[in-house]
Amino acid sequence: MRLHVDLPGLQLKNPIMPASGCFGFGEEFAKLYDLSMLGGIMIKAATGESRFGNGTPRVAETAQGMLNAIGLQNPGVDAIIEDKLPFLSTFDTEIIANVAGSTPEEYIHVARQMSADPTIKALELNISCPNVKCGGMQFGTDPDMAAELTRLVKAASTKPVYVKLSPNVTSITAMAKAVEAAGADGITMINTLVGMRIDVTTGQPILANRIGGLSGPAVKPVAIRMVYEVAQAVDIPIIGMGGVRTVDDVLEFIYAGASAVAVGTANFENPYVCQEIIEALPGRLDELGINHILDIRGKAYEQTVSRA
Amino acid sequence: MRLHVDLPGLQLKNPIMPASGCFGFGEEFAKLYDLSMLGGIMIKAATGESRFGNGTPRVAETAQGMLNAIGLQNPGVDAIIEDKLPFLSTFDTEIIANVAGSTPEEYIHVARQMSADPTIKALELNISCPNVKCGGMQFGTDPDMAAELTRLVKAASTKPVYVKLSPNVTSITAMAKAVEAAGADGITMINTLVGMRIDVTTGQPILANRIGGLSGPAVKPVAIRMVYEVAQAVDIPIIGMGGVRTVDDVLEFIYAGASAVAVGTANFENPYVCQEIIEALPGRLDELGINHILDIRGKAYEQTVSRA
Amino acid sequence: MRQLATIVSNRLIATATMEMKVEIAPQEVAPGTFFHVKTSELLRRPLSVANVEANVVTFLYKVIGAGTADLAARRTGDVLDVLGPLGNGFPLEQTDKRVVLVGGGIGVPPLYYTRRMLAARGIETVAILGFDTKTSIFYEDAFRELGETIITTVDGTYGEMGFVTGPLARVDADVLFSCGPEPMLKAVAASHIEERYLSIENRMGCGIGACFACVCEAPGGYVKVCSDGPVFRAEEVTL
Amino acid sequence: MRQLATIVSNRLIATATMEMKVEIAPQEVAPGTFFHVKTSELLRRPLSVANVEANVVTFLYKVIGAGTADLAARRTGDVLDVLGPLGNGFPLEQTDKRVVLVGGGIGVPPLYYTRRMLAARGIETVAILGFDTKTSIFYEDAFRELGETIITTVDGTYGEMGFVTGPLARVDADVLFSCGPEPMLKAVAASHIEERYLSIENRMGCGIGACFACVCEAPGGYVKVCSDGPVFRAEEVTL
Ligand SMILES: Cc1cc2nc3c(=O)[nH]c(=O)nc-3n(C[C@H](O)[C@H](O)[C@H](O)COP(=O)(O)OP(=O)(O)OC[C@H]3O[C@@H](n4cnc5c(N)ncnc54)[C@H](O)[C@@H]3O)c2cc1C
Ligand SMILES: Cc1cc2nc3c(=O)[nH]c(=O)nc-3n(C[C@H](O)[C@H](O)[C@H](O)COP(=O)(O)OP(=O)(O)OC[C@H]3O[C@@H](n4cnc5c(N)ncnc54)[C@H](O)[C@@H]3O)c2cc1C
Ligand SMILES: Cc1cc2nc3c(=O)[nH]c(=O)nc-3n(C[C@H](O)[C@H](O)[C@H](O)COP(=O)(O)O)c2cc1C
Ligand SMILES: Cc1cc2nc3c(=O)[nH]c(=O)nc-3n(C[C@H](O)[C@H](O)[C@H](O)COP(=O)(O)O)c2cc1C
Ligand code: FES
Ligand code: FES
Repeated sequence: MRLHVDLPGLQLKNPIMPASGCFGFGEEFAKLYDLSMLGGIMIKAATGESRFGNGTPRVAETAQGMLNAIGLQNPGVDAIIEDKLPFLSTFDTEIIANVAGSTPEEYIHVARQMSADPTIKALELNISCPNVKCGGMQFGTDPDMAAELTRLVKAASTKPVYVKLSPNVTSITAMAKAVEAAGADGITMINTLVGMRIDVTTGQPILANRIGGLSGPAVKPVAIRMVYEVAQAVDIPIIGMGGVRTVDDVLEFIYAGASAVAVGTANFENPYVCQEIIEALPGRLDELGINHILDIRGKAYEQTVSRA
Repeated sequence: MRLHVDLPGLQLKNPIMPASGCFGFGEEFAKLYDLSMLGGIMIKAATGESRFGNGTPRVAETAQGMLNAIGLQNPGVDAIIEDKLPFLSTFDTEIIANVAGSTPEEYIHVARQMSADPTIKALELNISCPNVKCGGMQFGTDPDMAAELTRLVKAASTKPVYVKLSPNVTSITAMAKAVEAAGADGITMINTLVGMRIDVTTGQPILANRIGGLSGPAVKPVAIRMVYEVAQAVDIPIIGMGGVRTVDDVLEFIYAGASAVAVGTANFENPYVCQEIIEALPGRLDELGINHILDIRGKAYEQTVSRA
Repeated sequence: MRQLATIVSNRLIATATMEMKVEIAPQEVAPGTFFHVKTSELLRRPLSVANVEANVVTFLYKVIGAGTADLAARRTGDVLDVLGPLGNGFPLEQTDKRVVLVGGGIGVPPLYYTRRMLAARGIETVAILGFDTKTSIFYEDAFRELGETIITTVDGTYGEMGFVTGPLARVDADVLFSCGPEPMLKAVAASHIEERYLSIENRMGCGIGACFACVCEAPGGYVKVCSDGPVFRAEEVTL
Repeated sequence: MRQLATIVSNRLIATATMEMKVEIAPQEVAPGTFFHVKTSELLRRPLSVANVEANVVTFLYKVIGAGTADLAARRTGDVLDVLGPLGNGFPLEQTDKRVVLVGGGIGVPPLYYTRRMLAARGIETVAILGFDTKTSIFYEDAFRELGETIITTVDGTYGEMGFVTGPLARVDADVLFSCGPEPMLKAVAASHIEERYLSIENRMGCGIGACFACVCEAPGGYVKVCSDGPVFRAEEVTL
């Protein structure tokens, strides 16, 4: 019970879940370990219709990070509900649907369909994907547009809505406050930082899409800082992510103010990483003298320690 | 001559210079190699009066990056002019003064003093330092404030003014266009990304200042993307920086649209890094069939290659 | 699926080309599959299975960037984190057919193990191996032991001068197995051989089918190189 | 100043404590100075000189995080990128004075080389070395060979139970050289010994005085640990 976390719509047996887009719909990882051990699963983004996504190369490596420009490839919301959710429903874990689109209407459609499925416990509103021409990022960098979209999706959804914030903004707290005021039940953060790599032998960007989203350990300090700021600015819970690969990374996010943590890129380096973190958590809490994992939530700002 | 780069106020024998704050006033590095080999030197930020800066720890390591919160420690503009510039004037390289402050008046004062010294060939207007309570960042994240400060400093300076942009903004091109319209002669970018690390044994941020600026290889993809965007949005030259440690990193920045490159954090990993890059450049240009280094400037966006 | 493999040997066998042998747990490893190998870098590196003898897997790899440079620095006794075998390899049920193997550069490795497995089934094969230059050639004798082997070099410093497509035009076979750079694959995909199987390379994220990094256009939509491939019938992919 | 040093040996000598010997180019290395050592991580790691014999420098280091863990994995024959010697060490011109050396935990290393150099000048010293527990103790015999050596352990598993300040109160000396954790340095800085020199630790960037990461408050303003120190007179710094 020391790992149990209760969030709107989500009864997490532990605060660890794979991040959207880094775990597909769970099928591949289910061959490696029992998905029922996960706190939850954030499934890959769904759009109204199926999408092929961007050209390849779609990934490029950077120093302790990676750029991706998958471009929301997915079979479309109906196919996901029909083909993917039945399999996911066989596991004892909370499934969170990642909702994307190019227009408010598409977002609303996906949210309505997804939230109607009993397997889905909450929605994650993806207003921050940097890799698609229309939609995504624009909603994610303007507080008013983000709030409006949140309102529309909240109205369409029968399940709690978590809004996923983009770090590519001047004021992350302004974004967070805007979506909170618009009715968001929670915040997930951060999505990827927009970046580029150029191949010096061709002089051209490595990604076919030219720009892509930076993730992995490289971005963790930015993610921690943003969670730390947002946790002090809003009253809704935060699911933190960005560069998590170890149990101590998880604790860092919770100290910063997150109530749960998602793991993205690290699943590529080590497909067993979520399992390993979950197994390592109790021992690490013992070592640090922490009883319940949420006992330390926000302690990085709540408790001020005198310094030399 | 294939490395020579002409910029407003600066005749660079090569496009490599140490970045501000990572090279002090050159004294320590002068013991290691002849500073006359450098294209230029961007000296540490100067404020009106001497400043002690933040408490320690002032640095924290991250995955292929580091956070710093030095807090503009410096002896003040008058002491720099008296004690540091005479030594720097003995080298055959272009000295660029980094101008900081808490108020417009302080910026103007520093700019006036610095630009009056014959050793200084250009100013770098530091509107983007995330580690000081007053000034710095605010000027660097609001286009109108940045433009206004640029105008004031331009009016006070007898030398060209380069404005150093903060990456912590929603639209880097809006910032760049604003300072260009206000009369900036060039842009230097990027300063550090705001980040944080938390010590899980104490639950507190490692830096005494809590937040700090992220630099090093981890941020390079963000820097490259921003240079690529800004180079297409403005007509003034860009000195690019952020994570440069190899000769190929330099070429990446120039392909993205920079005319010269500064090296910061890498000087800590390898204090000879600028010398080594400068020595390696001609051979690498030969290998890649590049005649003059600026032949490739902006080629990442100018030349569009067809892709599968 | 993930395991710690002990390095048995790791040596230079041609220009910038290394042969690494690692000991893995006893298991089936099909020709044409690959392992996703952890290096000093963040993402894993896909490397084809070049051979399997008892529990020892051979990788033949070219030193390209940071990941393969890190591998090249490993020594006997070091332990390597590998994920695999992954993907689907070459079909071996060609019992009464004549098979030609066409490899280019660092696409040659998977064809060696494939040829050995075909030979074990009594299937006769011709191999056409293309390299840049003489010093890049590796495993020539090993291939020759298994049957007719034609070597081409782009600069003519050894074997036939030119590309693999030259000798391929003269070969009479029913089935083609190929691995190599994309231009070569495009050329052999258009060859006269009836049944053509190609092993495709693409930048990967997960290596197991979850991230959609490695997709390749296909007539019906797309395929994932890591989990649907890396070996495809030529008709299944749009190169 | 930067050089590639070949590792001569690297072995565990106490709980999580390693002794590494590296061969450097012939040069003067003063006691109390340090090297800034490149590891797998971005920033270098400062390590004190624990000994010098001919061209071989000894480091004694505790495995704390990723940087020291990487060092611990290096083997004989590997090459280490080191920058140094850096900083200013302990003053050795104490000819007619009695010197007490006070070290705590991983602050003990620089005192060994310092004691050897003092002994070489015929200066008699007393050493007080504090450790957490018996299994953390290292270099006890080496210290005893050079004179009176008092060991304390916090848990009393060896030597005197408690902190170094216990025995220090009983010692009669003119000069104190100390290195160890900050609380210990604060305590010894307040001791009765007249001339007190402290070696200070702080997180570093450049290690050569250029970045202002390592500053320490001082009565006149500040000092830089890396280039003004790491050894200071107690009056020169505000702990
Ligand atoms: C299924 C498969 C099997 C392969 N088998 C072999 C083999 O047996 N021998 C061999 O030498 N090479 C093989 N390759 C290519 C090998 O994976 C790359 O050469 C290697 O990843 C380069 O890594 P690096 O760090 O040295 O280079 P870098 O260029 O620094 O790598 C940067 C990134 O690009 C990726 N990348 C670079 N080149 C390729 C490439 N050609 N294919 C896929 N990703 C690439 C890397 O994996 C990494 O993520 C195979 C590739 C695939 C997809
Ligand atoms: C002048 C000087 C001499 C030193 N001599 C020794 C020695 O002889 N033996 C020894 O075991 N240790 C010594 N230390 C401490 C040693 O530098 C740290 O233990 C080491 O840097 C930890 O690195 P890490 O990667 O294992 O730990 P991490 O905690 O992962 O390191 C993260 C960052 O914090 C820095 N850091 C962590 N602890 C310290 C510390 N105590 N002092 C300074 N920076 C720190 C690291 O350098 C790195 O930048 C010395 C420190 C200084 C300043
Ligand atoms: C290959 C890849 C695909 C992704 N796809 C999605 C997606 O479909 N929807 C989404 O909201 N985020 C997506 N993300 C972002 C991640 O969910 C996560 O926010 C980000 O990668 C930061 O976490 P990490 O550093 O642990 O990867 C994707 C990330 C990667 C690397
Ligand atoms: C320790 C440190 C101190 C810095 N001080 C300054 C400064 O005084 N003024 C300034 O404009 N930038 C300062 N910077 C930012 C650098 O000049 C540079 O913009 C940034 O570090 C990105 O480059 P890099 O990744 O090569 O370090 C500092 C950076 C570091 C790491
Ligand atoms: S590499 Fe992830 S789907 Fe193929
Ligand atoms: S570490 Fe840079 S000044 Fe001391």
